[in-house]
Amino acid sequence: MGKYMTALTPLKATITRVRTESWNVRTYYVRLPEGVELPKPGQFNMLYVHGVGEVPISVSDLDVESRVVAHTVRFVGSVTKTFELLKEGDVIGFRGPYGIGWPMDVVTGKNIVLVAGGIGLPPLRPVIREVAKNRGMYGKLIILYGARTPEDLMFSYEYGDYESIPNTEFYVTVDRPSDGWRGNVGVVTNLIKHVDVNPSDSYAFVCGPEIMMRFAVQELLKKGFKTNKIFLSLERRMKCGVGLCGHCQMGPYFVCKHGPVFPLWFISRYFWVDQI
Amino acid sequence: MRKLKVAVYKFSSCDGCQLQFLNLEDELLQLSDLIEFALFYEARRFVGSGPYDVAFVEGSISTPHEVELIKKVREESKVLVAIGACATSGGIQALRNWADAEEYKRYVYPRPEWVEVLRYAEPPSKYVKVDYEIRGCPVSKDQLLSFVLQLLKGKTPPTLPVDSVCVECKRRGNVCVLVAKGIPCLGPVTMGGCGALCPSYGRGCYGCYGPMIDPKPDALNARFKELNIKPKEIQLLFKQFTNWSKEFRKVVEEYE
Amino acid sequence: MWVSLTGLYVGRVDSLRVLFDELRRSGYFVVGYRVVDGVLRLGELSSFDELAQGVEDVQGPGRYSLISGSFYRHGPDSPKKFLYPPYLTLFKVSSGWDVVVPVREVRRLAFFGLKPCDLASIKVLDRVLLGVDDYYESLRKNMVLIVENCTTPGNTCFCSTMNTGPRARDSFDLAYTRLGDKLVLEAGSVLGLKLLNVLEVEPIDDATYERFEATMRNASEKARAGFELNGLPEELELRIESKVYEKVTEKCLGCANCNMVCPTCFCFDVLDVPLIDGSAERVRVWDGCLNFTYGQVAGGHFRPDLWARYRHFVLHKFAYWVKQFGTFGCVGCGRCITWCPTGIDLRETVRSVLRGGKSG
Amino acid sequence: MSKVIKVDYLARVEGEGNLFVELSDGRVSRVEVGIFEAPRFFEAFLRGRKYYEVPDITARICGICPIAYIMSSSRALEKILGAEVPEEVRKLRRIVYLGEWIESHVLHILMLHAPDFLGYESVLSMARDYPDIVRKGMKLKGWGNQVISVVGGRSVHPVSCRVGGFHRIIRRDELLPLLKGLGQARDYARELLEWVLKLPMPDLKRDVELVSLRGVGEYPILEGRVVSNKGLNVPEDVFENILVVEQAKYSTSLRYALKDRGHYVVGPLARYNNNYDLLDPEVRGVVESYGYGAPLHNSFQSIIARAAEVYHAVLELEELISNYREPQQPYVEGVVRRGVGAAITEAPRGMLYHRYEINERGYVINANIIPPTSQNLASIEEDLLALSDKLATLNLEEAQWLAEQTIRNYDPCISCATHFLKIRYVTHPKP
Ligand SMILES: Cc1cc2nc3c(=O)[nH]c(=O)nc-3n(C[C@H](O)[C@H](O)[C@H](O)COP(=O)(O)OP(=O)(O)OC[C@H]3O[C@@H](n4cnc5c(N)ncnc54)[C@H](O)[C@@H]3O)c2cc1C
Ligand code: SF4
Ligand code: SF4
Ligand code: SF4
Repeated sequence: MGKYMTALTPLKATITRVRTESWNVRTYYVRLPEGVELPKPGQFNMLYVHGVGEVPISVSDLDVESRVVAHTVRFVGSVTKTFELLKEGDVIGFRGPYGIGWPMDVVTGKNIVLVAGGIGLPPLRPVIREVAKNRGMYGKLIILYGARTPEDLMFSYEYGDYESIPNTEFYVTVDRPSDGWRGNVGVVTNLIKHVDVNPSDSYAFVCGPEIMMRFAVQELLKKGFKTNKIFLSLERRMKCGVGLCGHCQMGPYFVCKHGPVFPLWFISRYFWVDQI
Repeated sequence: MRKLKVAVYKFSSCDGCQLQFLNLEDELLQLSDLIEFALFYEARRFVGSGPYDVAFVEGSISTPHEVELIKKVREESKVLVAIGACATSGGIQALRNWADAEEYKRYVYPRPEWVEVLRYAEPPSKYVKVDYEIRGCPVSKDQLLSFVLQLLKGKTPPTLPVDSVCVECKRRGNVCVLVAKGIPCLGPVTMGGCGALCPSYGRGCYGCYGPMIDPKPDALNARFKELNIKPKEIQLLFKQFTNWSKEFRKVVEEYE
Repeated sequence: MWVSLTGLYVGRVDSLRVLFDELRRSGYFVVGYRVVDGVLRLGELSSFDELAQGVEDVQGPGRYSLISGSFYRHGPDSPKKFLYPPYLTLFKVSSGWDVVVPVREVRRLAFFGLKPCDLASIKVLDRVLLGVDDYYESLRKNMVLIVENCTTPGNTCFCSTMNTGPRARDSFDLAYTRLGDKLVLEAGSVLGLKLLNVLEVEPIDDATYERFEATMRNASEKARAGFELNGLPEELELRIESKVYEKVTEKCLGCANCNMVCPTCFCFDVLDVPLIDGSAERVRVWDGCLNFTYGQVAGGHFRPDLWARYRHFVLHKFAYWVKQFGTFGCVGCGRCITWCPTGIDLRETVRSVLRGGKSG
Repeated sequence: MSKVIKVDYLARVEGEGNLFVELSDGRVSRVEVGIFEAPRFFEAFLRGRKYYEVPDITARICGICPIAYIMSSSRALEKILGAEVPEEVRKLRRIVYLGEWIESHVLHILMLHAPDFLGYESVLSMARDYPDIVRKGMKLKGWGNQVISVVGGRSVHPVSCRVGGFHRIIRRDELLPLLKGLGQARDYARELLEWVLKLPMPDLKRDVELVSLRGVGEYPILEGRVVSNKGLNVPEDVFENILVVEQAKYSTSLRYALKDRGHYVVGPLARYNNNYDLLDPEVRGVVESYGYGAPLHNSFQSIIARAAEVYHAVLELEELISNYREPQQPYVEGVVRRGVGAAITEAPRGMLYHRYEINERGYVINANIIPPTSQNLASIEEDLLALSDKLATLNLEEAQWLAEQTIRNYDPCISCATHFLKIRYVTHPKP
């Protein structure tokens, strides 16, 4: 078997646990097949469902000892909806890890502002974990998270943990509140204005729908963040994950291999162009 | 695994699409282990009562009786799948929509007053919610099978080709009949799925899968004019098995 | 970088037959142009007589026909058809999860009479696929390239602009040029030397060289697109918001024929095929950026408008590709112009965009 | 005392119809084979179409025998254009047509008809007890479909045929691979015939006029004179003139009869009886070894005629495919001119008549299509009348089944029949 076929042929991986996160989101814990390297925060894997299809899913957690990786999947389309049928013990196809993740080495000693919209939180969760684990290595951590409704919020069982990380602020907001919601209402980008950080020694990591990222970036720029201090995780259609199928191109960049995490300056020529 | 309970219904049509189930000679018996044809008049005397997991519906709705029936089918079925050109666009019957229905009755029937039909023959989606469409006149049996197998795997929506016939034509290694022979072809605006049959057999596509996703029939129409194809012939080309689809209708109307 | 091991030699046109037979004798599957149903098709030839002769292709935007003549360029097929097949099963997986990659037959292909633009397209594909696509690589390693230089480029050709023709300069095993009943030859590899050794050739003489030069110069004049490569990626990107794309796509059908005939378009889609016995296959198929689904994602679309998809095609070929692979993605073969059902002319698009102001 | 046999949905027929039989005092007093298939107005919208579109459009009358529609209409139009197709093209037409016979007949024999003889509600349940013959029959049917697909692109509404021949030359190397499956098809066709010959046959003898084409030197498919077991012998062009359309008091359906001769039957039984001598001797040998021969008079025995035709078709295909020569031209053009043309070909279900009138620019101005099922309708009802003694003795369930089976003898294709039949709506069955 040659390299290419190796690259496009999945390895078998067993689901060790399934956790329900919201009405349409679940987390699938998968033991890494042998020989597969440990993913870094911001990287993703290609998960294949037998006879159904393959989708790129970010790593939302990682247990180094047991080599179990979490993938938090929202059921939106034909492949992801079949995830709903998967249970503990089921086999899926696995390829990865792919892409360039969050620049953790660049942000040591700096403040980090995480801006997450909707399903954008899972790819940022490993960053939170990393900061919590090696708290001394980073400055202030600010987490801004927005979802459509309170029912769409993910990982609410661990918000307490986020808040208890020293030197950390955590804000949640929803676009549309439901009965009993006491928190913030409005889009997540509104929160950026109120954040108290010095942009010159801070970095922002943004992940969410492309529209939300545009607004977030505008706010961050207004706030004084420079384009080399804003990092975005992009999302495009993907069929291979290794820069061959072409679908994920954003201008000249293959999101799968040049990204998915990009510094803003690097993509800014294309980022604002309509339907690029 | 519980068998999928399936009903196959026919409305105004030629039977060709439901026949494709029976044309699955190599798979039919295995398939009947996976799904139960609870209602399939063409194949069985036995009729299992609803509700059904999936109803496959062939044909257009062209009589008041059929309107009642399609509503009942909708109520009884969790998933309703329109199969074929008739059930997705009105099909060949819709040709009568362009004319005076009363005159048609008089032409064909000695006792036209006994014939009760609706003014328009239209797809079921005109009357009820249709969950999925499988195109073609007729549907391809491979697509039908693949659709069912995908459903069984829980894949919703099951994937079917939606891009142009041209893509399949080129993948198949055909020479473009429009460019090389000047034969008018609807391939560039027609949804793939057939494997570009017509061009493979040396003729232009007659659009039996109906408009593709985001089609540009106006641009093709303009090209046909440039190539000096007679207006009437352009019209007839768009006015075939999927004449009542919104996008093709627009071109036909231009020449009415 | 020009690579010629021998410089120019002269032989006779009928030695092409000898060359063909020699390739067959050495166990190559010889692929060349033959006339099928009034069109030049690239296919396997079992004898030299099957090779197209006495015809000329007349190409124009959205038009193609064959007439009798003495020189032809190409048809809709390109080497891509062989090296990067339209359908390729990636793997099969049984109901019990055994994943099997099909064994693929690797044939020793000899492309005979390929034109310089198509040679260039292989060089482009090399940049994209060598080192990643092992099937491509194994075919490529076992392949012979006999190139015929273009003495008369066609109406949709613009290889001189793209620097890919009408004379091949490197990466061939053997290149030849027809000059009446004379044949001008040069070898670009050791294998080419061996092949040349089978033919009876002499070093080129003054007169023949003059004729050769004049012919190639004329040919080169004919195959210009009306723009220059220098600074092209930058100039185009600066006009990324040009309205020309919208204007041009009024005629565009979004049928993706251009992608399919382009010898360098490599994008693929993957089909998941479940089978009745519970197993499944994953099949790689050609895809293209003009297809609507290309930029579609669950709950959204990156290029819902056709002009944006067309713009991506143009910019990928002339700007992005350079950044991605260090070469242009277009080789100037003109296929996308000829085989576009409405005859949209890529050259004209590029010229119009360049003519427009930088603010769009 | 009266009893009513009512079948709201006739199953295992192509298209949708219903049946109403009323018995009073042990006699059948009323029989109606109704059709609630919607009217489809083909003849009406054919007007104003270009002549070359007609085969593709009329194919859509019936998904089960599209080739028949394509061939009848093409031939009728070729007469007007003066286009005489060369022998190679005619042979190729025979090839696809025989493919359709196999596909349609095996479908009917195994999936629609045989379950009746053995008391199964469908082939799916029959397959549990008769897995072998069902499997083989499916393969055979599949081979027939493959023949159509190779020539036509697909088996339902093939795309390659046109007025004057085919859109492109079908190459010999495309056809030859069919021979790979031929040995198996031959064995299975023979086994199917033998299996059918062993089926228990309900008794139903009626003296009816059986009308079909008569072949010249070959079993009739594409052309021939119209003949019957009672001495009818006319050319196809005048067939329509000797027909009368009648309307029975108790039924609103149109039915056809022969002028001064009465009701008649078309279909495999008629074809078989009128052309028994033209069947492959091998086929006759098998039939005769089971004590059958010709003529057959029991309409239940139409299943034998069908199986015999299937075996014949496979044998003839072997010869036609092996000896196939590519035509010089895929089709002949003819001259577009004003005129009228009529033609009959033998659809699997029987004679299919088409007549067209076109104007000088090639547009259709009149069309008339007489499909086989409509010609048989009167006879179907008469068969039911003839069975009345038997029906009266059976319980309702059994009577219903027998009555349905009697209808299925004719392999009625209601989709074909509807476009001229009076539509009679019955109250739809409540679930
Ligand atoms: C780098 C990356 C990381 C991602 N991480 C996550 C994650 O952690 N959790 C999560 O729920 N989702 C994630 N997504 C999005 C997820 O991949 C899509 O929701 C998913 O592919 C949709 O597939 P589908 O078959 O359900 O939808 P359909 O719309 O039916 O899509 C059909 C096919 O199109 C492609 N496709 C469609 N939408 C997308 C998309 N948004 N991105 C890429 N390919 C797409 C896929 O190949 C898919 O198989 C990520 C996407 C990318 C690119
Ligand atoms: S090419 Fe067009 S008309 Fe022909 S079968 Fe395909 S979709 Fe139908
Ligand atoms: S873009 Fe057009 S001209 Fe350029 S290589 Fe592709 S097909 Fe040829
Ligand atoms: S992106 Fe478009 S132009 Fe580029 S290789 Fe893919 S299909 Fe071709």
